[in-house]
Amino acid sequence: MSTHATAEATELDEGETATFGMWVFLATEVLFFGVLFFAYVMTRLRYPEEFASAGRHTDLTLGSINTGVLLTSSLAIALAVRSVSLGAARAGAWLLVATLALGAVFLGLKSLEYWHDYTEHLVPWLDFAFAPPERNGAKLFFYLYFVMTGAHAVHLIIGLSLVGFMLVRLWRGRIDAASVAPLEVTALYWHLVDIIWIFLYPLLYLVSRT
Amino acid sequence: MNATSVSSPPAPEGVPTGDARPIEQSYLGAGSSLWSWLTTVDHKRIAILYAVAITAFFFLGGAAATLMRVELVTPRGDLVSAETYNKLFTAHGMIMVWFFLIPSIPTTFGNFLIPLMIGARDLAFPRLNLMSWYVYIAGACITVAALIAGGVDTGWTFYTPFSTMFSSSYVILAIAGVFVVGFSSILTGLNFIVTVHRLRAPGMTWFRLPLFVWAIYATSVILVLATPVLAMTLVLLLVERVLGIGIFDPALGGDPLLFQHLFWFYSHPAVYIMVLPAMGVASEVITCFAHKPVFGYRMMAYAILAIATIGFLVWGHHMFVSGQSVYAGATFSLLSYLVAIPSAIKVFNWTATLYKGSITFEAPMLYALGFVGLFMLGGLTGLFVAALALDVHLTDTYFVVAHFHYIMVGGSVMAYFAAIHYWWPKITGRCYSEGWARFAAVIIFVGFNLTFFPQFLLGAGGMPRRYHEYAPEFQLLNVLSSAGASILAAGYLLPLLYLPWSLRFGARASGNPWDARGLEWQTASPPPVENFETPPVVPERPYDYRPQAAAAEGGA
Amino acid sequence: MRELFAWHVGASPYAHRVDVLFWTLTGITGAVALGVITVMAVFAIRYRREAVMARGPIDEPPVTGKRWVEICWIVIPLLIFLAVYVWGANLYFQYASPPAKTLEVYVLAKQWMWKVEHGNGRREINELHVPRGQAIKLVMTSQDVIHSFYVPAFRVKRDVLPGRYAVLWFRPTRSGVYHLFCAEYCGTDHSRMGGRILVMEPEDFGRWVSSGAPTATLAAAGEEKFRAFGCGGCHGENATVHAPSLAGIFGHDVPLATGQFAHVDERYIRDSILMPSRDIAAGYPDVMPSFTGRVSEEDILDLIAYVKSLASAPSARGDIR
Amino acid sequence: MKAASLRIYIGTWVALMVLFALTLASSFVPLHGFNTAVNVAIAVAKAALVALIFMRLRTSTALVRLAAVAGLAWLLILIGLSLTDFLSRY
Ligand code: HEA
Ligand code: HEA
Ligand code: HEC
Ligand code: CUA
Ligand SMILES: [Cu+2]
Repeated sequence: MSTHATAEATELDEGETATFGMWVFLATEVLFFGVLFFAYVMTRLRYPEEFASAGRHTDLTLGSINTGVLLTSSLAIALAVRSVSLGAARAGAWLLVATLALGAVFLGLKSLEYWHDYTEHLVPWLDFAFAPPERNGAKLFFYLYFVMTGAHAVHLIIGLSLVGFMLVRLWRGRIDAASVAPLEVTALYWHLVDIIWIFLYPLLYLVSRT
Repeated sequence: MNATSVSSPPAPEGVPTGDARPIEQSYLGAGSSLWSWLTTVDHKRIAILYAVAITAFFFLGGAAATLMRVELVTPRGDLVSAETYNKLFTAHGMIMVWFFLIPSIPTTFGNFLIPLMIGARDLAFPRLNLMSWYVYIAGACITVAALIAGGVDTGWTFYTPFSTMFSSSYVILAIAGVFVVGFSSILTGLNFIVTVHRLRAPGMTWFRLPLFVWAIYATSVILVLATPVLAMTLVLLLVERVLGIGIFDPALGGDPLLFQHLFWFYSHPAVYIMVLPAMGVASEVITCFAHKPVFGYRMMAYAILAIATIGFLVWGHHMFVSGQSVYAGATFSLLSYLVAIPSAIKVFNWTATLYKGSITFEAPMLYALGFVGLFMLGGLTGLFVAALALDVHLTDTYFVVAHFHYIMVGGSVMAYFAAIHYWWPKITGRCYSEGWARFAAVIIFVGFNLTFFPQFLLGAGGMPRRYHEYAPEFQLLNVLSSAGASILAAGYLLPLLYLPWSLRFGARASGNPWDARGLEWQTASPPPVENFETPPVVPERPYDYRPQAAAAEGGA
Repeated sequence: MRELFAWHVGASPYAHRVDVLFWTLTGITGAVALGVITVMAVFAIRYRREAVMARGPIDEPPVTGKRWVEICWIVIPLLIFLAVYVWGANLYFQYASPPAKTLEVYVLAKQWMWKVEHGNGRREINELHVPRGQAIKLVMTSQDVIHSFYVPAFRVKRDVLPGRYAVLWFRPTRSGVYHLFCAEYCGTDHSRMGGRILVMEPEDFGRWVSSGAPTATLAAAGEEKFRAFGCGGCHGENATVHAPSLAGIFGHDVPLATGQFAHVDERYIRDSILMPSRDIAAGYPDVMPSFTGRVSEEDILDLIAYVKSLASAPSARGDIR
Repeated sequence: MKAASLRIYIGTWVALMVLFALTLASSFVPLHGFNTAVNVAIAVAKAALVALIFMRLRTSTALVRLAAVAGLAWLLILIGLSLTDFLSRY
């Protein structure tokens, strides 16, 4: 995003403008996902038991590993921004590579998990495993599970492309300590996607594990 | 324009005035090929791109309305089939709301004027601005394709389970189009917010902003915070429709009221998206032609913010008979009355602005005064439907139809026309025929009232809305309404003739033909590409009008 | 003249109360609108630019209006609004709370007709006969999409949703024939989904409702179905399955296996039939099969009527509140 | 732009991991219906850490903080006011 500011706007101002713009965008993202959390709360209020028993069938191991992976990727990209703004472009590039790798691992594991869900008949619109008394509620749980994780995965893919793009620009020397704003803004987006997962994890994987 | 304003009177001291500059040297001369328009990142040119598209949609939506009104002349459904009628009001509502009225003032006048009014060179993200336009066009094409290919008969509200289980499959496409257009809204709103925060000229403090900027700013906040909710709700609707699983259909274990909550959480704030910019226009126009500072500037600004925020808390007033809990109904009704207070402030302050003014009645002023009166009537009838027990009787009748057309057509569309006439010389550098413009304003006002006032009576008498056929005792009022609609249509067609005519034959406009205040009038008409030759500095409050001086000069 | 106004005279005490509110509000808002428009017109003429007059200096501080004027026109409308709100809310609660003694009628909405079942089994379509002077309570559900039962003459309407029971009540006090409209858009023939409400003198109604040879009362039809679907096999007197007796439970609270209590109303019975495993009665095994897909909405209405008819029977279960 | 020290970043990550372990472990301890509350509280803490340190809200301007809070506040409006219906409907 280029910013033609008023004549006297400085580089620093432009960074601030971009950051503010991204935060406004993140607010819209919060509400975008917010609808899903809202739907989750209201539906769970209606089907507490069904959510509990359906929730036990999500893949806790993969979900937990992925949580660790994503939290670590957030650290990587935060450190990348830090390195670049301190002038260490090379270290920054490697940290971005790490971010990309962790993001890819997340998506890989997520796909594996979807595959397991498929083989265990947890996909509500295909031959669904749960029998009538719980069927309706469990269907809605898995419906929300797929919509929520699916929307999250789409965002992660967008995040990956942005990070990849930043890596290329860093490589070509288009980003340096003085013009770190685009990278910073990308990192903000990445962190938000991470925060969304922080909430998805307990709501989808930790329901009634006692 | 009338004699006084064409040869722009000597401005009071200290008020710099732009000149009439050769059109080739303005932003309009920066390129005339189609390609130069489609790739422009100049906010002024993008505004014109929007204006063209929006005008097309207004007449498309109006054509659907015209067909509906013709059908409703007789109680039997003799012109079109029931199915076609249902598709007509759905197309009418969807087009008018999402493709005309929501983008109308913000994307045209907001785009054109925000940078000019705050003394900036462009919006914060010019390329994003162009992208918003393309996203808007893409969404519009998708929806129009659905409406033409097979039509959608859900009503603009898409209530479940009708939309997910029973309506035709084109609903998928239509919803996808609305989803896409939502992103255009979000990006536009984001751009305005960042621009107003970051790019104000030196000296342009918050309380020196013109009220139009305040209004667009508040509108943008709503766009950014409400639209994502609609977007995700539509996604859920689509998934439910396609996969047959979902949280909205009781047959699947869902709850239809969940959908209604989500829809109105967006759509009630959206009605303020449609009226706040109109209020901003009214404040600019009335001060200019009363030649007086706006009464209670600060209170006007606060009222705008109050409407934008409280407006988010009242959505449940669309659900009083839906099966929502009565306690929730009581809460939402109370909050609806609270949101009416800032609107009341605005109406009274506009009136008070006239006091001891030095008033002239050029076309923009006629439209603006029409706006105030009709908005007030629409708003006051909002108080009827906000009263719980009255709404039980009036909901889903023509009373509601009349309520919102008074605000949206009588209010917002009137203000849109006020804006067109007020800023036309600035945008095009030409003057239109003042006589025709005033004539059209009067025709529209008369036609409008004849169209929609009878609908209040119909609604109070119990005629439900979305009715293709109706009980015979409602016929007389319906005939009156249809007659009014034809006058209204004629009124709307007039500007379509004399405005383009002025582009070729109109007199050249000076930089400040109305002797108005505000940065946009201090640059040339039309403005240069870079807006201001020297970056402006703002030394004073807005609306620095002096009625005594003007009257002494005008009355002499 | 009547045509120019299309007004339907109210036909119930509640309708009259709504009308008083309506006309009061019309008076207030009309006065306000007229006032504002008059003031605007006066200013517009008096302060037109040509008018030669001493306007004096602008007598207000730079960016604020006159404080006291602004406070006045915030506080006064607020008080009016609050009064109107309380008035409207008060009536709304009347609309939402049917009196204790009512004549119950079942209504089933579907695209695009209204099916009505009276307590004694008399059925009608797109018409509703009711006696004058008595409070009528409609228990309504929909078979497909959302509809809305609207009688302008009584100033009441209520959305009828699938999957749950909506209640609407009114007490007609003028006999006559009134419009019934579907007010919630429900598809192609939404505008034809109407009918008539016939308010009859009580004696005439009595005659009407017992004529037309109703086969059996609703409760009797329900009892018949109770046997046909095999409910009696478990819930009957000499059943071998350990299932709760349904006598005397309607309108009371029954204990659930979770330790909570559930209020037995139409919805609870419906859920018990369609989703028996959701709320398990305390002390009973979860063996009742779901009847989803086997019973129609009409069957359920009949079964409910039957269970209701047992409401006054003494309950054998000590744990009911 | 002030960059926080490496220690703070690593420390934050460690804290996140600890919270993550805590939330996972607590889920296996029966807390009489409070499991979800604990989980959500931990999630809020984790999100706050990410927002304050990684996203540097701690050192941001008031304007940026306002934008950050707005989305959340409006989501709470949506959920909160809707609950007046869903919790008192029957
Ligand atoms: C721009 C659009 C717009 C605006 C600004 C408004 C403004 C208001 N609306 Fe309206 N409304 C719609 C568009 C709009 N509405 C639409 C499209 C629908 C139908 C949607 C559908 O179902 O398809 C609708 C429906 C609607 C309903 C639901 C009706 C139903 O379906 O049953 C309600 C109920 O409360 C309502 C109330 C209000 C109120 C209280 C205001 C207030 O904000 C009005 C405030 C203004 C004033 C009050 C006037 C000025 C005040 C004074 C002069 C004060 C002095 C007065 C006194 C002292 C008495 N509206
Ligand atoms: C947002 C803005 C908006 C605007 C501007 C309008 C404008 C008009 N509306 Fe609309 N209306 C809605 C929003 C709007 N409406 C909504 C949201 C609904 C609810 C939909 C639903 O229930 O789902 C509705 C519903 C609605 C109904 C109720 C339908 C029903 O419930 O059965 C009616 C009936 O009279 C109506 C009439 C009109 C008329 C006569 C105009 C006039 O002002 C229109 C004037 C314009 C013209 C007349 C154009 C003139 C041009 C021509 C005639 C030329 C035609 C030429 C060519 C094809 C080249 N509208
Ligand atoms: C196989 C035996 C069986 C059949 C057949 C059966 N029920 Fe039941 N029903 C039960 C049992 C056992 C319970 C208690 C456990 C529970 O709540 O699910 C019960 C509970 C109920 C309840 C809730 C009572 C309470 O106190 O909570 C209702 C109402 C009911 N049944 C109605 C019906 C109707 C109507 C039918 C026929 C359409 C029917 N049942 C058929 C066994 C049966
Ligand atoms: Cu049934 Cu409309
Ligand atoms: Cu509303």
